[in-house]
Amino acid sequence: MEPSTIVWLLPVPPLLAFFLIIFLTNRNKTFSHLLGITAALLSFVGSMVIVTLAIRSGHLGEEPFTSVINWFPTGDTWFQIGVWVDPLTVATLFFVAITILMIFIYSVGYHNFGQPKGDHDQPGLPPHGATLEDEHGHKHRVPSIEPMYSRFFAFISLFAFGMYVLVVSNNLLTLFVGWEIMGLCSYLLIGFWYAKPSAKAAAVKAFLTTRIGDVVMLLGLAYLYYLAGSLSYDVIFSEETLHLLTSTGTPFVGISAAVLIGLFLFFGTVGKSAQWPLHVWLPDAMEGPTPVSAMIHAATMVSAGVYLVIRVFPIISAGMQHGEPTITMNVMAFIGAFTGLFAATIALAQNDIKRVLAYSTISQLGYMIAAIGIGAYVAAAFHLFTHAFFKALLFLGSGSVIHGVEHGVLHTGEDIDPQDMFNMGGLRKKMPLTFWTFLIGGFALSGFPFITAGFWSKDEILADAFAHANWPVLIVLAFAALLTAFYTMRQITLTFLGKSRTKSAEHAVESKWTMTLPLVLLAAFAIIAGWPGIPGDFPLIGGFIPNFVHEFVGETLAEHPEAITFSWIPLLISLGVSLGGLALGWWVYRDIPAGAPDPLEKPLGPVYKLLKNKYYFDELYNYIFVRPSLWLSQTFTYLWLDRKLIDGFLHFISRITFSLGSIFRNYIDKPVINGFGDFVGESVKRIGRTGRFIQTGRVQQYMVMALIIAFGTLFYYLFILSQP
Amino acid sequence: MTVMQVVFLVTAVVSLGGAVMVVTTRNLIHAALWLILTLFGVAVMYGLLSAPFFTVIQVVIYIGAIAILMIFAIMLTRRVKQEPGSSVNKGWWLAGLMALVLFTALVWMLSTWPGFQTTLPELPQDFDSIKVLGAALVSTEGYVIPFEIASVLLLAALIGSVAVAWERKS
Amino acid sequence: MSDPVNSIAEWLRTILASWGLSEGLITVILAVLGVVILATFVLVVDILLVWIERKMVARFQDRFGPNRVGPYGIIQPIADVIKLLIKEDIMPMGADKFIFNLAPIIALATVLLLWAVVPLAPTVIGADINVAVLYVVAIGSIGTLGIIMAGWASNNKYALLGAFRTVATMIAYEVPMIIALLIPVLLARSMGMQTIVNAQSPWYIFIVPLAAVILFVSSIAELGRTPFDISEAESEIVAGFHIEYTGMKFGLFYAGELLHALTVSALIATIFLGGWRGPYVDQLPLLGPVYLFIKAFLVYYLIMWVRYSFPRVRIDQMLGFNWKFLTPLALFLLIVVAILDKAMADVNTVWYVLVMLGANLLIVWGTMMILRRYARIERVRIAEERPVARAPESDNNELVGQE
Amino acid sequence: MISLSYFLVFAAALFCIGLYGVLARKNAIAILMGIELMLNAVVINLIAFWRFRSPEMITGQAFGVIVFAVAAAEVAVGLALFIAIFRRRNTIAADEIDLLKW
Repeated sequence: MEPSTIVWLLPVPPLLAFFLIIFLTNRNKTFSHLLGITAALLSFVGSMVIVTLAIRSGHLGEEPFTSVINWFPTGDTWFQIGVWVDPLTVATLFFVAITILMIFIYSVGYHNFGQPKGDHDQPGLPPHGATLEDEHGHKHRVPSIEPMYSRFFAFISLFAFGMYVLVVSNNLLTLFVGWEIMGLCSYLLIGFWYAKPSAKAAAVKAFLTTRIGDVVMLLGLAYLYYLAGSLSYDVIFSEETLHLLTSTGTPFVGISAAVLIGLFLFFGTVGKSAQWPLHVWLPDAMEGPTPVSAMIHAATMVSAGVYLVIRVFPIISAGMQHGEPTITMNVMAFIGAFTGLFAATIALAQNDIKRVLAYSTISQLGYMIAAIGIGAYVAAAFHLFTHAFFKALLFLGSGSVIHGVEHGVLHTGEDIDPQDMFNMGGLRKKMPLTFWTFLIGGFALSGFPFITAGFWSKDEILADAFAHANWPVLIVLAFAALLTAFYTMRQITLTFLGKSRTKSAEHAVESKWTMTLPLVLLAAFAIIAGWPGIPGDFPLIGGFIPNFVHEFVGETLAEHPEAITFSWIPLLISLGVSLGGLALGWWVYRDIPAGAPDPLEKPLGPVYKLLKNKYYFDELYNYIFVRPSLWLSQTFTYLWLDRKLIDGFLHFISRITFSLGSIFRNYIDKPVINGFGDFVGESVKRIGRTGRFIQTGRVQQYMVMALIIAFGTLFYYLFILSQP
Repeated sequence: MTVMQVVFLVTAVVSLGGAVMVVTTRNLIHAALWLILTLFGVAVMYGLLSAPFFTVIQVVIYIGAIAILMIFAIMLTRRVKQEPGSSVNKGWWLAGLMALVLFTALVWMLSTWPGFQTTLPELPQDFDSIKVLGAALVSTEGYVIPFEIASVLLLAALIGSVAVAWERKS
Repeated sequence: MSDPVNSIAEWLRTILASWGLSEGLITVILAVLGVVILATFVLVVDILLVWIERKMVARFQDRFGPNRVGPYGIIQPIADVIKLLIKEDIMPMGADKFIFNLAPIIALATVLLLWAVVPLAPTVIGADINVAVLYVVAIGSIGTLGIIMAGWASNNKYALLGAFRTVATMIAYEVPMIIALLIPVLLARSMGMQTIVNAQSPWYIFIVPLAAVILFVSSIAELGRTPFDISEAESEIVAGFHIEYTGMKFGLFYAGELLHALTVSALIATIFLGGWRGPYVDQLPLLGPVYLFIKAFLVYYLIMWVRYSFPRVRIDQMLGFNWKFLTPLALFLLIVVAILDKAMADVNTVWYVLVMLGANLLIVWGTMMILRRYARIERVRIAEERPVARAPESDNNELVGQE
Repeated sequence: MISLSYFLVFAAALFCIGLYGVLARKNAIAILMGIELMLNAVVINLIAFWRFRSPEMITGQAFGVIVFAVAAAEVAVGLALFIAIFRRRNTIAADEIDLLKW
């Protein structure tokens, strides 16, 4: 089989699984999850085959696996779609396939497969637990199975389909299709527990916010198609097209088409990857089930945004001369770095275990965007790669924690929020596997030196910033990294270390193997995923493994980026910020008694309140956008324009029409037309009443009559008509 | 008068007499037995027309199956041995008139047809009508489609009659 | 002397011709003569059959059987006939006289008519028509008519019930019988009896034994003999359709039944056992009838064996057996044989026979497996607890479901 | 010598007798018998035309076979219907089965 054939087949199993679950197996939970996992496994195996083939092919950058078919005619040419596997795709495919499979397996445990049905669970609400009675008559409450279990697997299958389409497509249009499918799925999944008002609102918010980015991105696509005549990668990234784009002017002074398109596409990323100012939807999206959070916020959807900007890097960097960043890149560097710091500060003051992770995701994505903004293309891809593993790990780990605490809540009957870190503590002993994997993930996120993958990728970004002498970015990112390490340690300390602060935390239990197995596997990846990216000239350990990421992913670009030379300064910075942040985090939060406030609250004062309320961005947006548009629609458009002006006019017309109608009715319709109609009807009725006696219901009489008529007709034709 | 003519005439008289009895006898069982006689006469007619296959299947199907099924049905649907009242309906004279008119018309029209008096042609040498018929019924050049449709019809009738006559236990 | 029957016919033909009779008339006279001779012969054999049957049943039941009249009681049937002839002929009240009298005649006549197509020797056969196999079926259905006439005309509810049962079973068992008959027709590519006999090298029972078994079973059902004699089941409907018949009219039914069994045996012998075929029959055609009757009596013996060994089945079992087992099996066998026959058009005879035989045995084996399964299910079903009828008021639970 | 006219007239007579039976008899089974007579007449015609007009072509016989099949099917369904009607209405007189009227 040709590699490209396999690539074509990659998105198919999840799609099939989606339809099969929806149409056939939705009543049977076992079949549904088997279908979903089988599909994910098939795609996973296919992806690994592709990855192996790609690595062995040696010069994938020049000759990607590609295959093209005609889709729809555009004038006298065809719009072509196809698949495209180059090193960037391979790297993305690798982590996407693994994380998706892990999340599928994890969902089985997370949704309590094998547990009894809930006592009063209903679709649209999270399971409330079931009461079991053992042989001694003791009643105890246990977690109950998700009522919409099959639906969940259908949705995440569709989601996986969208992601695979996005990754393997060879043009921006099918990429956009996959992008939008994921948008839809994220809406459906965030609002999975649709009976919860908060989940419903979060779903709508996520959908609308990302929509803003998508519309702008579509504008960019349209403009690009208008200029280049195609959206296929090999066309739009060719020398001629890039030259054409840079040389075409736009109505905005001093901005070339390339810059405009780049900004438009980047804005799509801002929406999808939750960058400032469109970051508001992502923390709210935590209302969805945890596997969804992991799927959307770690592995797939938000990385899709970064993937897009890495993919269109040739356009973004078009016109770059002598290493001078373009306008687009400057904008990206600014937004990325700003978001990185901004989100990290918010994360400091959050108590919800998942929200902390959400802000950390925003922050890390900002990192990547900033890296691209300074031209560190490979470093961004590398960080994307490692981040996917450890962030998925962290989310799944947090899900496991929540699950454990929920178990405790069910057991004790306490009325507490199982997601609040201040209600936890001391879980290290209760959930050892979760603790160790979470620790590895957290250290990777903080960039714990040398061991974890996060260190290498983050270090590379800092090193790049240093090499490009981009001091503001370097400083901001370094500070953000410090904060990251701090709040990560805060999270770990609050959750796992110290003593249990509630009874529920005391009764927490380790999750099932379906949940912990993905954790262990992902933890392994959170460590080894960094090794292929160790710089070759790193002291002592550099050079054991060739800097694979740099060689391989860098091939994607026409001109290979220069490998930066090793320098001690960024290394020391990253060592300092990570270890410092971790130490500080542990020191501040090492011993919090139950019910105590956050130790940062007093020293920071009003700033803490600002951070806790996320800089009042939700309120700001509410005030600037939501309320005015509500006013516009409710008061202005509905009451004034619609009810008064348009309706008034219409009522006037209707009154005239009505009187005209009654004239017609009384003087034409009733006497003339109705009279005629009644006459016809009455006549038919009278004839029928007279003639119905012919129908006696006796078959033989009918036959005799038919014969008489037949004979008469025959007689007429033979003897009368045929007479000359 | 050849032997064949004698046989024909005897058979014709017996069959037609039987047929008249079929439509006039009040006792339905007797009518059915007369029907069998008539069908037997028709079988002989097929023999005279050198169609032995039809002779035999006339006996198998009409006498062996149809007539016996009818007797069966008569016995199943009979409450008293003799139904009271007339065995014909009120319009019987009109029906008889129709039959007479039809017969006259048919004979008159046939007699004006030039092929009416066709004499018996010799059958070709070594002509095995069963072989030819069998081959024609299943050959794609012949009548395989009508044949198959007839098979499907029989199957449908089988299922249909079972479904119709099924006594549902309430 | 190679062909005595035809030689005698030729001789008579010349004598009659010398009397100045026309050609057609001679043919008719000779045919009538042949019919009379054959019918007389088989009717005499029929009388003998009474003795054979009674002797046999006695042996099966560990008795002596008739042994008073003549040596080994061989004159006993004659005595029986005389008794029947001098018995009072009773006409039941309300009977349909004509039909009542016609029925036994039809019952015996149809059996005799069957002999018209049984080939006695290579050159001796009543009528070698090319639809002989269908003819057998047709005449069989007229026999059904005789029974139904008897049952209806007797004006007796037992007789009518017997007739009903007969009709139901006969129409049903005609289906596997025709299908089983189709298989030799398919192999011989003709429905003519002589052609079928001539085509049998080896005998068809060695090629399609299963078809022979199916024909045998359905023939027993058509005959209405035990285990399929529900049309005259004594314990249920006394004597069935001939309950009202007395004297020689009953005798005709009785004779017809016995002779029918022999006739069917002869037909099975003709179709599956090679008919008149045997050693030296080419040199001495008179051996043909001898071989045929030996084979026919062999089959007849089998029929008797079955009759006196098996208990009677219920009517629903009998019809179920036919529709759910025999007919599908026969159809399946027909399809298999047709396909194999077409596939092995150019294979030599030895292989052809071996493959056909193998296929038959395979089907038998498969059928046995299926039957075993079915029987197991059936045993479980019968063994399981069933509701027990009880008096309406009684709420005594101990009565229910006693193990 | 026997000619085609013999058979045609015979068939016509049989057909008309059957027709009378169909039109005049009260009992539904008797009507069915009339239909059988008519069908038989038709088959006689088919066979006679085959024998006299084109003995080398088998068309007449082939259609005869099909008419037989149709007749068998018709009787099976017809009798089943009559039995079903009899169960429900306790009669199979054709002029009493007249619910389908004004």
